Amino acid sequence: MTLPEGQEPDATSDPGATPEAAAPAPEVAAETPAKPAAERPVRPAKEAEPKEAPRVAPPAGSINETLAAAAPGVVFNAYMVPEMKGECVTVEVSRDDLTAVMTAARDDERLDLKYLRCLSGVDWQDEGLEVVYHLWSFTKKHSLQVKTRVTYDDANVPSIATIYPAADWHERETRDMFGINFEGHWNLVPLLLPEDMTDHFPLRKDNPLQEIEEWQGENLRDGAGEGDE
Amino acid sequence: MTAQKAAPPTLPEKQVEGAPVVAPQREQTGIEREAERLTPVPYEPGTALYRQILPGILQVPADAMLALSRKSSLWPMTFGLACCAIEMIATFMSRHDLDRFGIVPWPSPRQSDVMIVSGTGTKKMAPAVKLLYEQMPNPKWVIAMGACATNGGPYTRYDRVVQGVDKIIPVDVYVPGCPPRPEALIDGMLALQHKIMEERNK
Amino acid sequence: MVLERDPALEVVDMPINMGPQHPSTHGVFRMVLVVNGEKIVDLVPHIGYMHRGGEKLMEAMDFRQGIGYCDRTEYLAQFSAELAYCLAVERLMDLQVPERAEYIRVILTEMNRLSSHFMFAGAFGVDAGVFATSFTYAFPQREFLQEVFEEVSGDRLMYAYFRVGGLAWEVPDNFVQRVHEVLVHSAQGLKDIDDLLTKNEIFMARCQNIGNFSADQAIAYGLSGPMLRASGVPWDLRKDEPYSVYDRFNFEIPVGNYGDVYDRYLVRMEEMRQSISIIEQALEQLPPDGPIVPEKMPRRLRTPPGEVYAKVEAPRGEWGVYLVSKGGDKPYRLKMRSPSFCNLSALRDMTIGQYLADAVMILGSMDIVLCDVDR
Amino acid sequence: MMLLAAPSIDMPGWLASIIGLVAITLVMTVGVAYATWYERKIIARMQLRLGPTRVGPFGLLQPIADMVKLLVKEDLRPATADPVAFELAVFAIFIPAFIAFVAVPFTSDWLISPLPLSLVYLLAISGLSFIGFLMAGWGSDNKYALLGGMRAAAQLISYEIPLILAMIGVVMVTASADVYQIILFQDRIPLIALQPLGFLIFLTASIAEVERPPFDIPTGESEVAGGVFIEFSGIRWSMFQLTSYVNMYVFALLGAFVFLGGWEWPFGRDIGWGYQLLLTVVKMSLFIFFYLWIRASFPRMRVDQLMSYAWKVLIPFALLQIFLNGLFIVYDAPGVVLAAASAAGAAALAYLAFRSVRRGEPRKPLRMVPVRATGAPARSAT
Repeated sequence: MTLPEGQEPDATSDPGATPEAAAPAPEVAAETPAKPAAERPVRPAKEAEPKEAPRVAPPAGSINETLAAAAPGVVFNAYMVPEMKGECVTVEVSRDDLTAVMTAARDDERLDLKYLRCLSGVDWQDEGLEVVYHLWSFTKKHSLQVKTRVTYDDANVPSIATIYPAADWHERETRDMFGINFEGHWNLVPLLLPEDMTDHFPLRKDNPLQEIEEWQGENLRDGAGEGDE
Repeated sequence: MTAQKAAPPTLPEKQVEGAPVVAPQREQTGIEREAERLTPVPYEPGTALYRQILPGILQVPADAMLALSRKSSLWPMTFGLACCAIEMIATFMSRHDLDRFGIVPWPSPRQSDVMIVSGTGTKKMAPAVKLLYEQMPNPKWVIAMGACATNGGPYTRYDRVVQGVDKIIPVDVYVPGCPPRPEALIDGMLALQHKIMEERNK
Repeated sequence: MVLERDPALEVVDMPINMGPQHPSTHGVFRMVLVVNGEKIVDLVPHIGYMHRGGEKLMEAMDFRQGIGYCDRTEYLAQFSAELAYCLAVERLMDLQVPERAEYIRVILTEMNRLSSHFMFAGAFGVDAGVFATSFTYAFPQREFLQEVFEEVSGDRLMYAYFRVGGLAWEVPDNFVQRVHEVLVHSAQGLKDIDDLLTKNEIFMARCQNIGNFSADQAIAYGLSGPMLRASGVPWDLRKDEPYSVYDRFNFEIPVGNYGDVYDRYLVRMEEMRQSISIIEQALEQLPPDGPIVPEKMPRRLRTPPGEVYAKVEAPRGEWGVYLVSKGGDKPYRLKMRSPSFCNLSALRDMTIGQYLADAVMILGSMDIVLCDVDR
Repeated sequence: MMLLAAPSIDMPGWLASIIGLVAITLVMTVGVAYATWYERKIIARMQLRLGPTRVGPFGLLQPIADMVKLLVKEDLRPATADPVAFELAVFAIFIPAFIAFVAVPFTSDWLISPLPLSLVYLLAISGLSFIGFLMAGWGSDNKYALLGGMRAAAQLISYEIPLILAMIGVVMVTASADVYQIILFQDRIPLIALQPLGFLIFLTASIAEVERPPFDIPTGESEVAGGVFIEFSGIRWSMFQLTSYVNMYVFALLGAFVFLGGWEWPFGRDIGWGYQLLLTVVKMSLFIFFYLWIRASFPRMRVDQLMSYAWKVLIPFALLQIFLNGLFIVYDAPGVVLAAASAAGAAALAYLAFRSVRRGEPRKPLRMVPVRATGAPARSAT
């Protein structure tokens, strides 16, 4: 509605079409990238899709071996997901070992993972709640992904905000959104939600989206908005 | 790119102030506590002093003059909520320059005439929006800028979002768009000026 | 006689609530400052006034619809947010983006960095107390840039132009010429803002030696982008973990020495010059024609199960997308690691001990986007 | 209209003064309203905008519209405010600003009341307004207002001192504390030539006294969101605004009279009151334009920098000016010597002024880390 003169939103190419057909055909107005195209989808059929991400063991000499040396006595399960393009080794630890792993990751010279990149909560429904930590080392240029999983009923994870100050707000946010209690956090009041709301976890899968109300404006007068203009 | 106009909402019929407060049996959940904070602000137009003291014959020119000056000097509050705030700032800046119409932003609600709700109203923000609206002196107007302020827009299905700012405060002009272009906001301002002139004798 | 201290004359610390509606909180950020006179004793940030659940809504939408929420979340650097999201989905689907699309993505992202930093310069000048002049100098340049974005994508602010696998449609015919024109304007606007602010003595006095943050602190707090570089860490994802075609350009990364507010300002100004240089190189190398979507583009976007963390160097820092998919056409969980959120979490430690007016400057130097903080 | 002090009209002096003050109040109200228009237009041009254009031709009716709207706006008082302080604050600022005009000689004939110490009177009256700021800041029961009021009091009192010291230098040279006599003194050469250092100090301190940027920390929008005015609405707030502009007029007039020669220089006294008034207005407008120019282009100073600037830079230099003037008087040196010495001092001030704001050694420039292209050669596509 508001395009300047001489500018049409017409696509000269369409993501679904083959390039030779698309290049000189400006009449195709591409509203969606998924237009019906001559080509068949290369993706296999739905039932053939795997349910689980394929996991492979990390190659020898990966960071998980360093971690095992740096944090002795910690049992963890290391794997890689091929989609991560080999850049990130994932380590699954139990929550009891989390503090030890994080301390080792930060303080050990061989790991030197000083930078907490991201902290996410994931709601795996039947399989409980998961916290994912992305760590990065500026000096060694390697990364590590640490996961820990808890159940709904016992959603307690030790806080790492004293180890990584960056985790402070991330943990508060994750507590807001998923109800994961980070034990030992100094100030675990709701961050994104109102401060007295501690019993509502919007990003859990069992929290539905709200319905769209038909009539906007509770005290709108009859016939308003239908007048002149 | 037209701005729809809505009449000022009428007063809600039932008054909640007089009702006896029943002590809750159990502890309220956060959602329930929040719902109490989300009661709408009623529309209460003030009565000007000159209407009571001026003789009737003089009220017509007085109305006209006052409406002319009010519409010529609409001062919005600088109140950027979300993405629409960028377009609102763009409207005040060089290329579009709302100052041409005498519209200059002021930092405090006490000196403002118009509240441009430029963005999504969330339930955490709603009490603040209501407070700011109540802090503005009469006569005051509200422009709901953008889809989010009008009905929640793309975020309407998330349960932390108020589905339209008119759920909590009375809105005079709705400016559609996500976000509205600066031209649309100027059009909304002109629609508000039109409305002020039309309702000058109310 | 015993001298008694009158309790009414005790000096007490005064809490001041700043926000959510305050001209210098850049949106609906709220901070409760405890001041002793003009000195800040404590600061408690409150965010979440703009928490509107983009992550939750994106779980209910398919991959293509999510792009719009990326725009609306990071509304000053929309192309960066879109790029991170598209990179994540592309890596899950193992798509190879055509070369021309990559170059156009780089050009638009860098132009978006220009427009975002122009916004920063304008807002920062106003925080410093210039009566909107920095804004009015910066906004015409933003308008020029937005015109190009609009010609390309059809909208002034919410572009939704990057798609998984490539671009939504071909750029206009005169795209290269238009970008060249706009770059001339941007260079001029950069000079204007330099003249207005950079060497202004009062501005320097206001900015220098406040909000200092050392490199170790910056890393510990997870800062990224210009905040991290101003603290002396030469870290730029475009250099260190190149994505798209960023490994094909020569440019320089400005790194600050002091980690104060003025360094952050200078780093951003210098980044804009580097962005102009990158855009010019990209325009030179841009293939004149070619596909903008992969040849084997599936009709429906369905990903295999898996997880991926994609990141780009957005104007405010590392914009990351942690995408978990269980298969199908919707993300199972999508976490946006927004740079503003992590940068803002360091506000308290930066501010304590400074003056009240400095808190405004420090907050302005973070260049936060509130929708990005609250998501 | 204001030929009231002329001896040809026979009426008691107090009546003439009252009538003159009322007339000046009315004229200044309109004048101030148009100062806002002037400000909006000038700043808009500096900001690549147009300013008001729609309300009347060239937006000329804009100030009228603003005034009428503000007059009928609801006048709110916060429930927790101190009623006495809140209600009376505006008068404590408003009245001193206007009674300053008693001693302002607009032309050689237009003077409400000839005071032998009118310069002292003007400075004393203009120093009263901080009481109003304190009352407003305290009475509003708002922390921003309180901060703004405290800042205003500290700033006004601090900058009063260099302002008065600069004026003492003028009084030493002209041997009179009457503005009228000071204007008469400048029939050959304006005092800005003899006292450039004093002029600079006056200019800086007057910006601080009228709380214009870069010294607008009591009302700084980005910090205290309007400062003392934050809780005021409607007519009360418009009176505050009016007063701040009237203060600007007063100091602009003072500067025009004391340093730029008023209506005397360069054409002498005999050009008629019309031209004299024109000359006064032009010189005053130069000052006002300068204030607006500064406003559009300078950031705000911080409160400690503001204070240290007054106490560590301006006051010593003002004392230096007084010292130079004393030498000039004692040794009866020619005016050129005084002018040269003062100019050297002014240059030193101009250099030191900003440098003193910023402490520390020169900064190292940014470190640039080059990134070289390592990727595939370009144009490998297709």
